[in-house]
Amino acid sequence: MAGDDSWIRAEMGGTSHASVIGKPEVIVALLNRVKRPIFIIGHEIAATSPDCESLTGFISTVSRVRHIPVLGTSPAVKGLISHGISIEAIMGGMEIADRLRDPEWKGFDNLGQYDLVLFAAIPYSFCWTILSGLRNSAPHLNTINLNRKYQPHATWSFGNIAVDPWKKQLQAAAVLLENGEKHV
Amino acid sequence: MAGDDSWIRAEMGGTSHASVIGKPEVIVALLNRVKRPIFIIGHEIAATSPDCESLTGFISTVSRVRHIPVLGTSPAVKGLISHGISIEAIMGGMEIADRLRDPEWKGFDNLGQYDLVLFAAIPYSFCWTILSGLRNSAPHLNTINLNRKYQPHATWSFGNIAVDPWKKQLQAAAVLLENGEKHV
Amino acid sequence: MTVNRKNVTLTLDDLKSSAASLKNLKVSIGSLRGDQWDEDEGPTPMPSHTDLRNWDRMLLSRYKPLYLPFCDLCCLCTYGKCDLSGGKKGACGIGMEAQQSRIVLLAACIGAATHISHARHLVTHLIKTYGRRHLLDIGGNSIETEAPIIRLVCGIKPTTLGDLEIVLDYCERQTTELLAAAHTGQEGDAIDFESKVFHAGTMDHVGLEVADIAQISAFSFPKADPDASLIELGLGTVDAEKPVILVVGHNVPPAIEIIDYAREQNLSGTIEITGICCTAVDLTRYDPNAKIIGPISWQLRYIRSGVPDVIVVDEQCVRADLLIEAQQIYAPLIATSSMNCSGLPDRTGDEPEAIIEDLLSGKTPGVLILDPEKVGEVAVRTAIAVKEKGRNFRAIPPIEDLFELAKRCKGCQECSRVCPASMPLAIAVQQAGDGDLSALASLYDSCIGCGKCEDVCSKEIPVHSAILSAAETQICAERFNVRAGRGAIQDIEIREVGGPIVLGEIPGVVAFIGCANYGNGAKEVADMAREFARRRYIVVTSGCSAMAIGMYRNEDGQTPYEEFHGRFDAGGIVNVGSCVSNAHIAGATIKIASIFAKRSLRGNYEEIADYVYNRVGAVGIAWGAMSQKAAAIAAGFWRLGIPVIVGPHGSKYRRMLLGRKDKPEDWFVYDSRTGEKVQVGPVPEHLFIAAETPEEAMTLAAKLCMRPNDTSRGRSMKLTNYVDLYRRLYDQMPDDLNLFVRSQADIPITMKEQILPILEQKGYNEQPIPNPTMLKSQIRDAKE
Amino acid sequence: MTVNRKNVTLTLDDLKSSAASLKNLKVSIGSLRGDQWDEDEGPTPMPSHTDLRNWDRMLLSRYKPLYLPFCDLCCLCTYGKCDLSGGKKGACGIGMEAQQSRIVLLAACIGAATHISHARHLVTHLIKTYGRRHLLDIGGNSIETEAPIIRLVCGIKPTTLGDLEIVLDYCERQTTELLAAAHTGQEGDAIDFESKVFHAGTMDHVGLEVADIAQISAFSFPKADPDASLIELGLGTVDAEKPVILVVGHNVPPAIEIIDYAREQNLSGTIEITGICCTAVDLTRYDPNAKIIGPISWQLRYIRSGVPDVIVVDEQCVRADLLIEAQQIYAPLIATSSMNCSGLPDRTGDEPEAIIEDLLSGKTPGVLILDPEKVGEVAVRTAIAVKEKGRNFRAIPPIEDLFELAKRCKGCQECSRVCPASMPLAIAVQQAGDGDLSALASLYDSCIGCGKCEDVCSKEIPVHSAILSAAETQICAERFNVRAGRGAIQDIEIREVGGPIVLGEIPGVVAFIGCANYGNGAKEVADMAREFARRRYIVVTSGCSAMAIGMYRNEDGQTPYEEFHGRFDAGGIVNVGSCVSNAHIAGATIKIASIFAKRSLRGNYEEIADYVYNRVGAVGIAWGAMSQKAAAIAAGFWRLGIPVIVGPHGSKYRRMLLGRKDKPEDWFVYDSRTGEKVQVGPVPEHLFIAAETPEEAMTLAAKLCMRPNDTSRGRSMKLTNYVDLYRRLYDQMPDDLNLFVRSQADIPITMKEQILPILEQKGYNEQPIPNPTMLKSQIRDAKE
Repeated sequence: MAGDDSWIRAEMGGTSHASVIGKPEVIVALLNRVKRPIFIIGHEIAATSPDCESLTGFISTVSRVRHIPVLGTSPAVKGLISHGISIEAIMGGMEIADRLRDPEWKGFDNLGQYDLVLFAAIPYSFCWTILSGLRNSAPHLNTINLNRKYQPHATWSFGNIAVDPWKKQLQAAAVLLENGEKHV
Repeated sequence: MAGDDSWIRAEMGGTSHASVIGKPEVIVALLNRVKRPIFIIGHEIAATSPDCESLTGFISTVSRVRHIPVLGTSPAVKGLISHGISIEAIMGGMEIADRLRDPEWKGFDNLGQYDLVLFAAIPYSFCWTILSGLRNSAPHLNTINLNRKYQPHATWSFGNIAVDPWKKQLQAAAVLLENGEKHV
Repeated sequence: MTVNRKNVTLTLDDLKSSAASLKNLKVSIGSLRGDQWDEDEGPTPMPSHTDLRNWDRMLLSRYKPLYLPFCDLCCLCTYGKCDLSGGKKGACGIGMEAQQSRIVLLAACIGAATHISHARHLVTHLIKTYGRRHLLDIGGNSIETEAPIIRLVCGIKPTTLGDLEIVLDYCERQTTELLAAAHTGQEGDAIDFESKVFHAGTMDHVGLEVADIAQISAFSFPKADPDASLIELGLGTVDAEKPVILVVGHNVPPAIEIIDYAREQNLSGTIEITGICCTAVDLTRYDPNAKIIGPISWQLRYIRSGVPDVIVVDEQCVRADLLIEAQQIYAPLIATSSMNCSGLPDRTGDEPEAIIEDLLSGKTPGVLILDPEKVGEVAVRTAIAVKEKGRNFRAIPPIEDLFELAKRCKGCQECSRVCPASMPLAIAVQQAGDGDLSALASLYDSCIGCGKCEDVCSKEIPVHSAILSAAETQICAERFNVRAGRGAIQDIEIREVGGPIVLGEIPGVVAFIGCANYGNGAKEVADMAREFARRRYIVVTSGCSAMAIGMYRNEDGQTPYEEFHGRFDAGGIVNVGSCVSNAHIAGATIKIASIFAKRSLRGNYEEIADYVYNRVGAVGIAWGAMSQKAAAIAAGFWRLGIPVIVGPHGSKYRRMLLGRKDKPEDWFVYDSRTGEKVQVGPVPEHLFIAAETPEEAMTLAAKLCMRPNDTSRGRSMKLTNYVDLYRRLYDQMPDDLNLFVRSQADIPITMKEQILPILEQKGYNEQPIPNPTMLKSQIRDAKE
Repeated sequence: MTVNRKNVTLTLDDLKSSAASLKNLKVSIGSLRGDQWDEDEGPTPMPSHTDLRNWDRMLLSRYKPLYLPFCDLCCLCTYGKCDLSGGKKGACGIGMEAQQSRIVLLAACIGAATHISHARHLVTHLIKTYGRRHLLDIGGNSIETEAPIIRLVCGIKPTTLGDLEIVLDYCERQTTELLAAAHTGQEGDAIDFESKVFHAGTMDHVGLEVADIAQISAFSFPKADPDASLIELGLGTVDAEKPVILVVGHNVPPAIEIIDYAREQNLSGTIEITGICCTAVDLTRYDPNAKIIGPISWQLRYIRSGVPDVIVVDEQCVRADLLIEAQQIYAPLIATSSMNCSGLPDRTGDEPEAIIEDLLSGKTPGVLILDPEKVGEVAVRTAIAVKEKGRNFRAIPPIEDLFELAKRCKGCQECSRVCPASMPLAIAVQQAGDGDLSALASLYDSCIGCGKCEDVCSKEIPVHSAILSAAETQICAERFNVRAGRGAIQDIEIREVGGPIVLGEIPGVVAFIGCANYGNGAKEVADMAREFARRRYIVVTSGCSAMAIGMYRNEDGQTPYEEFHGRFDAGGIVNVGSCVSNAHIAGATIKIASIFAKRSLRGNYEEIADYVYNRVGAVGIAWGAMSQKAAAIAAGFWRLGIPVIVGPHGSKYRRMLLGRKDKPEDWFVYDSRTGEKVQVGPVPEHLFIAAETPEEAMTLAAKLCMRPNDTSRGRSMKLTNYVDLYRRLYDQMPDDLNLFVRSQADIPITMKEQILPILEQKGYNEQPIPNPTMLKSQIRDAKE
């Protein structure tokens, strides 16, 4: 399978496609470039799967060391709290998408619109459409898909890859960030 | 520009795409695999451009050394005759597509349906739709796009490349075929 | 605009009147304006979309579309395709937002056209059978306002089947015009497209109402009966020893003729008449002994079981490949509708004998018969004959073959990648290859039965059939029930709940409509319905959602239809009927304005929609995956100001209509008593939203039931439910309570301790409760 | 099916008749069946699509669809998207072929809906102005069969504007039903979809006829006048010193009100009223002093020139971004149709004074005015006031800026990659950057004016405007003419050419319809029209193709309208009018059957289509890029058995309808005299085909004019033209002559020497000329 096809067959995007995150340094570089990133975490984070463990670990480390707020789209994020992750807000996926496309919106801390959104654990098609909406109506925003199923509408996305290599990349990125790598 | 996007923006294909012809040996290998290839040449062959010269040279050599019949979709192929190419038939592009998708059709020589079609010099969108039709309704057929604008619906296609590298590949392939390379 | 637009010429050449008296010469064409109805005509009888454009734009300025392009390209004309992403315009100048709403308009037009055509087919058939003057009767004395939507939109009061033709003419005219607006080079503005979508929704609702009141009247379906029979539901209810007929679709006349023929021939007890989708629903409104197999997604599983001996399809929700599936089990297929001719020979004009012979001999795998009566005879006689042959063809591999089949799997994941429900198919198949069928079997509940997994498998593993095989025990045990579709809501019911609803004391009306089948959609719908019924909301349902609700028992083994009453009252689960019965849900909200509040209905759309929007705490939930009909139904609700929540796949509808609760300036209404502008908070917050989870949907639904008109008592009840649900599901307090509290009296007494600190921290907007309206024309001074 | 489907109640309570006589009490509702027409009603008045399904299937079994998927995906419901390639089915069970024809059905429905709505708008407006009883008159005594399509399809004979409403009711009903069939879960068979497409085409033609006969009758357009005025055409004809109004679209009433207001105010000579697209065509049928700027693609170039002072848009073919373009030159925009509200405030109810003030002050860039009369006043007064301000805003860069702009180009090729006409834009821009504007200027002729090149340029080079700037001299010199749309063909013309056409002695009727603008499309259409007129075919044209033909002069400086006569006779170039006037082209073929051959028209579709198909050597050429309307128009022709050729981009219509001349078994007809099956050869060979080049189109057209009924003299004339064209264009003899020669007498005498050897080599099928029919019912014995 090609790494950068829409994971759900036929849910192809348009004429431009997310760049594939090929190595952990990419994430670090992306985070270094921006001022106001935010995590948006969906309900699949509560599943008992190796994917969720890896994501939880990554979010936990990165939100802590980089002070990145975490928004949950559902009560499922409650589980994250036990991993020391503090939840900035809970808001439906469509509602947050609607805020994100508004350049005037000031964010949850009233300090201004976000500039990078890291999506994870949102159902594939639901996330696909949100990313499509943001790509078209929020040019001020970059988006990253952290799941290991390629999302063509994100700015950056993991390709369709197996659990292990993906997990390793997430872990490596977390370590780099924890070590304060500012310039990759 | 990506080499394997549909040349005309937005004329994207489906979930599968033509393999890109990366080196001249590919053409030789493809021709070696089949029994009944045919050229289908469109009216753009009559244009005065470096592209047409290269194509004419290629067709001339290959049709001669491999005894591949040439079908013209328009009177423009008359010009090929002066290059020593004999024209098997003239028939509109849609009409020949309709024949090619019929597994029972016996070809112009009444010896059976063709198994590989090499397209060239047909207007991009017109060729795009013909290739789409054949891909969906003629599973018995492989198709090659010889033009240097990527055709996603072909089985094999040149990518979107510049004149010079493309010309070199065509020439190299012709030489290989002329030298009787059977196995690459 | 007048109702009667036709050439009417009355010529009386010569009446020698000296000694003659001519009394009461009356020529009536259709329902002439005002001839039977003393209500004054409102401003917009039979409106064109521009007549209601201002209303639409008011709603759309509060609920701005959030566009979620489903494809970046436009491929509708041969100048294209054009890529509209990144601010690019098409060759015709259209931009991305307008294009997305244009596609929504197309979908809504297709949906509305489908219901309107369905209504037209029904009315034409019923007039042929019962005559144009057959009276409409959908509830005897219990219902005076028998067609609230038609009265509201068209400004006429239909009394006979024939009257409905005029209504349909209007709908068809409007649908044609709306469709035309989607042509290249017409509308270019996204919001104007959305307004047209709303109009298509209104047309759809009129079509729904026509269809259902026509069939209720003619076929004597339950007439607004809260205690309609309980109907058997599920594959396990079928006696496969008898000849079995399967009817699939939405347009019930052929199925009814099957019942009638069987009755005439005294065969009723000896054959099984079973149905899938809305034809099943409507059939059981006619004959409670017919059985419902299940929703739309039960087609492959039931047919492949080999149980049906004959398959009769009419229109809508019929799989396009049923002829192929039917051939797999050698069941003759009878197509009965011009909507779906399936390439079959038209045998309408032939003798039943000849048709049956050809079907039995296999000379033709199916036939097209456009005469419902003939379908009745052919279907019954063919089923009996097929059964007599005694052969049983299954298309599901026996469980002992599964192991070998599954071992072929190399884990390419293509089945998972095409699965609309994103099921982990490849893993389950591979486990089956290792001898463990439990994973396969467990997928049955989430499977929507589309069969795409099979087409894509390069190893030719019949994945869907494998699931069916693994889950066979469960399938055979499907024995549930559902209350037969009752039809409309009685006037007396409206009178009784009107006050409590409008004042907010019944916390809301939650309607579960459309298909539920998506992932775990059916179970989720059943759970949600139960939750709201237990909370004493009025739960209304129809179609496949009504079936889904019936398929899950409580701890005591009761289905929700056994657990809850069927009255339109707090704590009821009210199955109105099939998809076209959704008209009664919209109709009930309109009747609250009319019967309870005594507002004039006639051609008075804006005022009534304004009333419903500001006072009737209703919300729709369409949880499953949806076709174009659902888009049209939803649009009809939006325009009435009723919010609709859809499941996560509903994000594919290409845009949401979302309010911004963080913008106080968006939430003003007029107080109709004073003309003052009053800030009332984000009630209801959204008009159309896809929820990711049932938890989100439930808390949203509770919240979206709030309205500016709620009394403090009502608001505190609604807040109680909202907070209670939120706390239970989210394990914390909602963060927007301050927006819904207008005074201390709004705060639920039992929650004061938790809520007061929040309000102290966030503050809230102390506001009187206005007599709310969005319309300047409704301000009392303005009216005087 | 009866025409009058409404509730008609005639109550006469009490007539004391002893001494009274009541004579001739006549109640007529619409055109009641048979009340004015002594022709017997045929088998299919107001047919549903299933009534003509057998005819369709006969055509479709000969001309099998070749599907050319334009997209592999289906995205119409939220179960999807689904990938249908490689034999995969969608979640609903649909396959690729059915899906492609379903999309064609959608397109054809949108197209038909557009024409039918257009007709409805016109008829409603005209009835309001002229009354329901206003008589239809499209040619005085010259035309008895004033509505051949309506008579044929609907089985009624309309005589007043009011009669047309009944026709439209029917069309709207059918369109709604056809659209419904495109809903998920309805039709699943590709050929049945195609049959529904044909029906949509028939509805479209009825709608066209309604629209044009209504406007001809009410506005006194030229009434079947072969010598209608020559109209000025081209940007160079405009006097920019005067206030200039631009009207764009298809629905002429607002434009006519502009003319009328100007006349009333004695301003006719002092303002310029100019139009683009069919509104321009129809406006010049009303007032020959109005000017046609050009086809659809002239919108950007004309507006950017800054010449129009006010822009008035109605419906269809209006760029979606005209409001933005209008703002660039500060020209107020007036939207006038519910089809295209453009997001503008609805000022229909306001005083002209107030509206004009807001437009002039720039308070609003445009307004929506749904009252044509008010549009007339506002447009004229605003234009004068704008002109008085004396400012002139161009949106085209001055030539001296081009160099700097073009230098920005880095050759990324994106402009070339989005250009629908595949023009080498990047190279031309780069040459301009080097100071040479000739390449840019040379692109003007091929440019279809879509502007996509500008959106995609990352360097923000206004590529389209740059072309306009470079080609300014040429644009300013555009001064041509076109004969005003004459409307219908006279009965006497039909009588005179009926025989020669049916016997094949006039070699054919070639109709150039739709947009011509695609690549070199306009020039190619003009060349083809001239070629066929010189060859003494009857050339018919309409709409933008008619304009294109007028834009190319011969060696003597004559436009084709000056070179050729306008009679429906050999060697004429007959401009029937706007897009809706295409009805007269189909109508003419029907009238040949009716007037010349005396076949009964009334509700007699199959017999007449069979007649046209087998005897009337007509072919349509729609050369430009096309919208959904064109799909519907073409479908209407297909069903009548008239082949349509489209340009290369027409391949995007998703499927062709192709015959197989190499399969003799496909080409049998019945001889209606004997009932014998006779092999007649592949005439006409195809029903729908995209040609790659004009050469292919011309030889195809000549060939597709052959019919089984051709006499030997006729066939030899047709062969002469075919062979002659082929030889000239292909430099060789065609290789299929043997298929068209039925006897020695068919061979063109002057070509015997060339043809005989071919026949000797290939052989040919010596056959008598039958009295051809596809219908068993037409066999004489069968009829007796």
